Amino acid sequence: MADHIAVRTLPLTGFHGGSSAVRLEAAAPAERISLRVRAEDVAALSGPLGIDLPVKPKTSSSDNGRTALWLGPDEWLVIAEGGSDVGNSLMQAAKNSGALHSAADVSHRNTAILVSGQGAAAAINAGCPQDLSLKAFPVGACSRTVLGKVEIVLLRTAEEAFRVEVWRSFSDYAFGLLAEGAQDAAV
Amino acid sequence: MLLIHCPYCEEDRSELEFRWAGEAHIARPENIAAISDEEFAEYFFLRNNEKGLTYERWRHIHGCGRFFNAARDTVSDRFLTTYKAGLPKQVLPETGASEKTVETYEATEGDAR
Amino acid sequence: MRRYSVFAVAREAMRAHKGWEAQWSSPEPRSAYDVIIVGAGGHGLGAAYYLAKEHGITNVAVIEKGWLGGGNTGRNTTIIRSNYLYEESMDIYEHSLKLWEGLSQDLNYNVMYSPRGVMMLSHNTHDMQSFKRHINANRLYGIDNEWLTPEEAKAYVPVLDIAKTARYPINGAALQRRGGTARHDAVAWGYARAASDRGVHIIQNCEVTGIRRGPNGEVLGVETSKGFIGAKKIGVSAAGHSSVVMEMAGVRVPLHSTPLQALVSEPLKPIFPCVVMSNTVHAYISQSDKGELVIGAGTDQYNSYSQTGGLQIITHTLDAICELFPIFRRVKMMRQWGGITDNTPDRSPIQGVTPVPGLFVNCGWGTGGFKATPGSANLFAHLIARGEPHRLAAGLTLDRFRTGRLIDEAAAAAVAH
Amino acid sequence: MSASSNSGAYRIKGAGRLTPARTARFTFDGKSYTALEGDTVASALLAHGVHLLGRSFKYHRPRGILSAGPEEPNALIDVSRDAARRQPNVRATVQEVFDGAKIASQNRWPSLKFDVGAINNLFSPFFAAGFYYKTFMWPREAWVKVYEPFIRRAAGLGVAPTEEDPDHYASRYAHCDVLIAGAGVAGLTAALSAAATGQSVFLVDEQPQVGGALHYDAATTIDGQNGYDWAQRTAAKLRAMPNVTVLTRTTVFGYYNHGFLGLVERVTDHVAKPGKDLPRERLWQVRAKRVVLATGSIERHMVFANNDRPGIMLASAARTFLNHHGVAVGRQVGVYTAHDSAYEAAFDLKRAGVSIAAIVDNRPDPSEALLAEARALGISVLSGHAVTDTGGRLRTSSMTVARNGGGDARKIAVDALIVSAGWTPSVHLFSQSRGKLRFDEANQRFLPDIYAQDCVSIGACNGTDDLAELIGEAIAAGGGSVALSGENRFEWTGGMIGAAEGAGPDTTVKAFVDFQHDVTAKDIRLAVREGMHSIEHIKRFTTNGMASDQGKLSNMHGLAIAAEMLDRPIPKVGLTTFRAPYTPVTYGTLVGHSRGELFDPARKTPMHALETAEGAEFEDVGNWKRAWYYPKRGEDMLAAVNRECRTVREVAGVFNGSTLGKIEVVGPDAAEFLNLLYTNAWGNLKPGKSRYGIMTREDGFVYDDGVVGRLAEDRFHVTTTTGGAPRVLHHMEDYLQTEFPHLRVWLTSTTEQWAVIAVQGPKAREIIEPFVEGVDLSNEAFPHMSVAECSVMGAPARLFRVSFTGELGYEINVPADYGPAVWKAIWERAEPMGACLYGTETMHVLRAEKGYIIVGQDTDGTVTPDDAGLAWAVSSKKPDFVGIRGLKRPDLVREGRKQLVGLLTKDPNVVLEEGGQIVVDPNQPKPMTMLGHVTSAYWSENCGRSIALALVAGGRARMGETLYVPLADRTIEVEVTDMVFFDKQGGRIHG
Repeated sequence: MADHIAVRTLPLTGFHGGSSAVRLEAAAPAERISLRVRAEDVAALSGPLGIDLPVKPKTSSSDNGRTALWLGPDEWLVIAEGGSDVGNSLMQAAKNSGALHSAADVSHRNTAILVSGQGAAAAINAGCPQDLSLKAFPVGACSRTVLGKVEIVLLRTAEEAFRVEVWRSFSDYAFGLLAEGAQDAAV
Repeated sequence: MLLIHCPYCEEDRSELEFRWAGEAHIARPENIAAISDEEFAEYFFLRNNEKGLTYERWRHIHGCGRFFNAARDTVSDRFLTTYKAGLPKQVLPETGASEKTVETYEATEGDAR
Repeated sequence: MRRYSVFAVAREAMRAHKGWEAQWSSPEPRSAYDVIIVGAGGHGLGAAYYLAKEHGITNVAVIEKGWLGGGNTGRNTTIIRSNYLYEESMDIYEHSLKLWEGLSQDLNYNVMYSPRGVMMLSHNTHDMQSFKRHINANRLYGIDNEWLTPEEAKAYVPVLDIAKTARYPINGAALQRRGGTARHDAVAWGYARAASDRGVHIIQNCEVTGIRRGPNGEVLGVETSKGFIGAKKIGVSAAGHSSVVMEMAGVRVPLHSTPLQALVSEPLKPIFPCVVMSNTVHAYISQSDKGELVIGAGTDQYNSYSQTGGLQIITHTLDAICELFPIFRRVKMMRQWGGITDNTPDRSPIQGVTPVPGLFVNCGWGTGGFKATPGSANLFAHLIARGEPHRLAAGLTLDRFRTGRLIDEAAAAAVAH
Repeated sequence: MSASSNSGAYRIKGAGRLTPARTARFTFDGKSYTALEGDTVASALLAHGVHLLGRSFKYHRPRGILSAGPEEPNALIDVSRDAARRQPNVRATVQEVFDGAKIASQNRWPSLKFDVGAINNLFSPFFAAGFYYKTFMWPREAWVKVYEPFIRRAAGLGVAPTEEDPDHYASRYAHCDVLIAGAGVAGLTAALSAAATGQSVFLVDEQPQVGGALHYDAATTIDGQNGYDWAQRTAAKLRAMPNVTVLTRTTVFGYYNHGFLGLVERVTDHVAKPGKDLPRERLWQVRAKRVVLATGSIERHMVFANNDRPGIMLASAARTFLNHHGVAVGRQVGVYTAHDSAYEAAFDLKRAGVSIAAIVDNRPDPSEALLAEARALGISVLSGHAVTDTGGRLRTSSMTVARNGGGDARKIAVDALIVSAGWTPSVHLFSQSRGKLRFDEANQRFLPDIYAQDCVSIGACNGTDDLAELIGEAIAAGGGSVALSGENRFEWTGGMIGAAEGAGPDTTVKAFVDFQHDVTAKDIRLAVREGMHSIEHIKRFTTNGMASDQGKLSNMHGLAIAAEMLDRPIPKVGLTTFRAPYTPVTYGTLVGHSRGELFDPARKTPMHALETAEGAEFEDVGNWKRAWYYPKRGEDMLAAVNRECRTVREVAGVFNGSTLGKIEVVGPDAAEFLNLLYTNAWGNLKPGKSRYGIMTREDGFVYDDGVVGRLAEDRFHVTTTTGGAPRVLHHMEDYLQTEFPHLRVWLTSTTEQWAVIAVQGPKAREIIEPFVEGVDLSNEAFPHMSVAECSVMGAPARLFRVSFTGELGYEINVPADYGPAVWKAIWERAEPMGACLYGTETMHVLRAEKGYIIVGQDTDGTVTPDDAGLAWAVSSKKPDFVGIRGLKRPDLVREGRKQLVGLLTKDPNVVLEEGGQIVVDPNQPKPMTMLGHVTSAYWSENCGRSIALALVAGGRARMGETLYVPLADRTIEVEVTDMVFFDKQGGRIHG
C-alpha cells in the first residue's frame, strides 16, 4: 500500500528564534540509541558501532557522523546524523556486537536544538545551572542536566555551539526558554 | 541550593540535578518475607534522622542517573564525603552539632531568662 | 494574673504603661516536677496549660532549649483548618478548630484567630474528585467545607485569575469558611502567660541533654544544661527535634526532619481576603494583619536541622503564586525563612505512649502543626494526665507503623492516572 | 531659567557630580518637578526643598528622607511608568529618576499633608507595643467583623498593583572563582588583586556607580587621586578584563549554602524608555568558589525625642546629597552626633555655603583636630550637649539643645537636622552565610568571627576603619598583589547605641528606634517589662526591625535599649536574625522566565495538532495535555461522551494513548527483575505475549499498573500510568542499582519514542488491517494479549492486542514522528466506517463499564491489590517481590477493609458524585460512620443507566445490600454490586 507510507512530522517544526548573539535552530532528524554496557564490554561495542565509547565522565567521542556521549558509568547516548528514515542502523550495529548490552531506540524520543553564537552559553545558562565556561565545559564535553524545569543532554560542539537534546514533548518549552535566554544574552 | 559531588561524574553539581533518596545503608532484609511485623516496621519506617553526621543516599537523577551515598552534617548541611553505591559506610569522625557549626541564624542570640 | 481588657489598656495608657507585669515568670527550675514537657512551642505550652486547667496538675515544667515559641510556632504561615479526610484527622483538627474559636477568651489573650476562610483550588478532574471526597466526608462528620464554582471562588477572592487559558485553569474550589489564620506568637505567649499564671514553670535556654531512666526503664527525669531535673512523667513535644530527644530515651520514631520555607512580602493595603492553597501548583498564600502577603513555600528535599534552605524552593513557589495571581508579579519579597518540620511516613502526627514507661510523645505534625496547636495540646495533656490517649487521639499511636493502619492523608491526595 | 536652577532651589552650583544640562521630568503626588539625570527621587525632591515623603505605619506621622541608600525606612514611594507598571514600597533613596516617572506617596488619606490616619498619633498612648494582644476580644465576633478590618486598613503601606505586570524578567546562572559584594575602596581593591591572578571575578554593587562610601566621602584620596574618580577609573579597568564581570545596580540579596548567591540586577528602572528586549530586572544565581564581603557599614540615627520629623536625616546622607547630587538638605542645618563622621558632613555643607546652626556632640571631648577645623570654618560646637526635642509639623523647624544632665535648654531654629550615632558594619550577608558574630565591646558593634563558608569580610563590614589597613586587607583577600595607597583627612572615632540623653527609661517621649513601624525606645522597655527577655521576643512583640528595611538602622539601638533595661551585657542579649533578602526582591525577578508558557512545561503528544483540528477539548493530566472529548457542533460534554461511548462499542473508536509511560526493560535477567518489582509472575510469559501487571511498594499498597509485553526473552515493553511514569522508573532504578545490582538488566524510558494509537471496537481489526504488515491479525494467530513487532505504514511498529474497553482492541506503537501520519490514515479509514475519535472521558466510562480500575482514582495509596479485587495478580508462588511482606501486615489482612465494588443507584437516571461518602444509615447523627466513598461514577450510555465504583468497608460481603450516599442537597440510595456492568461474560474482547 504505497499510498500508506507514513511521513514524519518533526517536533519543533516551524520554531525559530534567537537574537543578534545567539542562533537557535532545530536539528535535523537523527538516529539515536540509549546504550547500556558494562565496563568489561565497552570495547566489544565500540568496534561494531564504529566509534570509541568514551569512558571519562562528561566526555564524548565523534567519528563518521556518529557521536557517543558519556551519560553515566554504563550509559551512552549514541547519535548518528542523517541515517535511514526507517530502521536504526545503530540498533543493528549494537546487536551485531554479540556482547552483553542494552540498546533502546530513542531516535524519536529526543529531538535537538542547536544553539550557537557568542551568547550561546549565556542563553543556555538562563536555565541550566552548570558552569559552561570553556575551562569547565570544553568543546566535546557533554552532560545530562536540567534546563529550567526540564531535563536535557547538553553537548558542546564548538566553542560557541551546543547541541541540546531534549525529549520531544519538552522541546517547545526548551526552545521557548532558550529563545528568552538568547534574547537576554544579546542585551 | 546545595553543591553535591557526584562520585560517578567526579564533579560538583547543583542540587537541581539530584534527588535525595533517604537514609543510606539500610539493606532490604534477605529474608524479607519471613521477618516479623516489628522488624518490617523497623526496616521500612524507622530512621535515625540524625542531627549532625548523617549517611544518606542521593541519586544524580538529572545527571548520570546513579544512586550514591553521602555523609553530611545536617546542622551545617556540609558534605563530608560522597561515595559510590555498594561501598561500605565510610567511617568519619562524629561532627555532631558541634560549636564549629552554626545551627541557625539565631545562634547569635543570647540567653533569654 | 492581671486581666487584659480595653479598660486595662486605657488605664495603663494614662501612666505610660508602667504598670504591666511580666506575662510569664522565669523561675529557676525546681529539683523535680510531676510532669516535664520538653519543648516550649504552642503544643508544649498548651499541654502544660491544659494539664493545669483541666487535670489539676500544676507542678509542671516546660523546658525549652531556646526561647519560647521560637520553633515552628513562630515560623509558620498560620493556616488553620480542619477539612481533613480521615476520621482520625478530622477528630483532632476539628477539636482544635473548636478550641481556636474560643481561645482568645479562654486565655484572655487576643490570638487574633481570624476565620476568613481557607480555599483550596481545584485545577483538574482529579482535584475535583479528591476535594468532593473531602467535602462529603467533612459534611457527614459535621465539619464545614463546601464546593465553589470558579465564579464563586472569584467572588470570594477577587484577585483570583479564573481564565480558562491559564496553564492550570481553576475548575472549582473547596472552601472552609471557619478556616483562617491566627497570630502565631500570640498563641505561644498566650499559653505561656496562662500556664505561668497557673503555676507552670517555663524554663527557657535550658537544653535537655539526656533522659534518665530507672531500674524498670521508667523515666526519672531529664539531664539538662541546668542540671538534672526529676519528673514522674515526661512529654516530648519538640517538633523537628523530636527524633533527637526521643533518641535520648532509646526510642526511635519514624520521622524525618526537613526545612520548610516561607516568605513574606512588604506590607500592602488589604488585597487578599482569605487563605488560598493550591496543591497542584504548590502555592499557599494569605495576607497578615500587618499587610504582608504570607506565602508558604515547599520543603527542601533532604533531612536538615539548619532552618535554611535553597533559593529554588522560593522561586518555585513564586512561579506558582504569580501564575495564579499575576498582579503580584511586581510585589517584593521582604523576608524568607525556614523551620524544621518533623514528618512521618503517612504525614499524620504521632501522639501516644511509648515503650518507655512515663514517656509520652507528641510529634510528626509535619507542615501542619500550627492549626492543631490547641487540640493537640489539649489531648496531649489528657494523655499525660491519664496515661492513655483521649478517644479523639486514639488513632495517632506509634503502633500504627507496625500494624499498617496508617492515616495517609498524603496518599489520599495521590496523583491520578 | 537655566537647567540647573529649575532642577531645584537647593541645588548648589558646582557641587555634586551630576550634569546640570541633563534633566528629567517627573511628578510627585501629581506635581511636576525637574531632576537631573543621576538623581534619586530623594535627591531630586530635596533639591526642590521637599522633605515630606510619606506617613509612618502605625501613627501616620509625617516622615521624610532619613538616608541616601537602601537602608531607608521612611521614604517609601509608589513608582509608576504606566497603569500596569506600578510598584509600591520603593525606596525614594534608591529609585533613580527617569523622565516621565510618576511618583506617589503612600499610607495617607486624603493627602500627604492632611492625613486622617494621623489621628492615631493622638491615641498613641493607647497603641503601645502589643496592645492588640490585650484587647479586641469582646464580643467574640467583633475581632473578625470590626477590629481586624480596621487594623488591616490602617496597616499595610503601599497599594498592591492591580494589573498584570507587562514587563519581563530574565534569569541566569553563573559561576566564578571570587564574588566580591560591594565595590567601595575595599571591594575594588580586592577585585584588582583577584583579577590580577587570573581568577574569574564578579564584582557587584547595588549603586549605579561603584565607589561606595566615596560617594559622600569627598576627602579621601587613593593613589593621589580623588577617591571617587579613582573608583570609576578602576571599574573601567576591571570591566576591560576578560576574567572580570562588574555588575552595578545589582544587589547581592542572599548568601545561601555552598557558595550560592542570589543577585538582582536592576536593568531598566532608571531608563525613561527601555528597549522592549530588555528585562526589567535580571536574577543572577551565582555559584562562587570564594566570596569576599566588602559591604561597608551603615550609619545609625540618634534616638531622641521626636527624632523622626522630615528634615532629620543621617549625616552621611546629607553628605551624599551634597557631594554626589549637588543638593543641600537645608539652609540652616543642625548637627547632632555621637561620632566624628558628622563633623565632616558639617564641614562640607559649610564650605558649600550652607549655614550650620551648631554641631551638638553628646561627647564631652571631641577630637582637637575636628574642633580646630570647626573653628576655622566658623561652626560652633556644643560638646557634652544633646538634642532633647525637635519642633515643626510637616518639616523640622527647630531643635532643642540642652547640656547633658539637663538644664540650659534652648531652641535653635533649623530647617534640617543631620545626625550620626556611628556606624553599624553590614554583616547581613556574612550572617546569611551562617557565620558567627562576636561583639566588639570597644566599638559597640558586631563583627564577623567564625566563618561557615569560604568567605572573607574586608573593610568597614569587618570593622576595619583605617584606610591603609583596609587596603592591605583587600589586597590579601583578592589573593594577588597590587600597589595602592590611600589617605583620608580625619580619623573617625565615637559612636553610641541606645537611647540618647533625654530619652531614657525615666521619660515618656517618643524617641524612635524603628521609624517605619513606629517603635520607640519606650516600646522596647515595655516589652522587657512584660517579660520579653529574648531579643527575638522583643523584636516580635514590638515589631522592631520587622519593617521593610529589616532593622538596618534599628536593630543595634533596640538591642542596646533592651540590654540596659535587662541590665545585661549586649552579647548576652544577642542579636536578631539577618535573613535573606538583604533588600526586598521583586517576585517577578525571582520567577524570571517561569511565566506563561514557561511556567510549567505543557507536554503535548505527536498528534496534538490533529486532535486540536478535530475539535478536541483537552484536560491536564500531570504535565500532559490529553484529549478529553471531541464535541461535535452543538454537543455538550455529556452528549459527546455518550456518542463516543456508544460508537466505540457499536463500531470502533480511535484513541491517543501516547502519554502512557513506557519503559524498555532489557537484559538476560529482565524477567527476574520484573518478578521482583511486580506482584505477578513473569517467567512463564512467552515472547509475543503481554500481561497486566500490578506494582506495589514494600508497604503492599498498589503503586502502579500497566500492561507488560514480552518482545523477546531478554526484552520487555513495560507500560505505566501516565502520571506514574517518572516515579515508577525511579523506583525501579532504585531497586536495580541498590538492592539487585547483580541482575543483568537495564531500563530505558521510551515513553516518548512511541506514539500510541489505540483502535477499539468491533471493527478495530478491519480498520487497522490494511496498514499492518508482518503480523497475522486473525484471532487465532494474534489473540487477546498478544504483542508483535511489525511494520505499520512502513514504519517499525509494536502492535499490542489489548483492550481497556472490553472490546476487540489494538494499540499501535509507532516511532513518534510517524504518529500523525498513521493517526491520520487510520482516522481517514475509520471515519467513513462510522467510527469515532474518543478522549479520556470516554475511555474512563468504557473501562468502568468493564470494572477496570484506574490507579490513583479507584485506588489512593491505601489500597491493596486484594482491596481492588486484584488478588489474582499477586503471585502466591514467588519467594520474593517488593511488597510481599508489607501485604501481610495485620491491618492489611484484617476483616472489614475497604474493598472496591460496583454501585448501582436505585434510580438509574441518577449519577453519583465522585467523592460521595457511603453510609448505612443516612439519618444517623453527625459525625456519621462512613463506609467508604464513590471513586468513579458515570452515565453509561451503553448500559442505559448510571454506574459507579466505590471503596466500601467489607464491600464484597455486601453484595445486594442497600446503602446511601448523602450529598449536600439529597441522599442517593444505592445497591452494592459486582464491578462489571457491561458484557459480564467478557466475550467481546475476544472479537
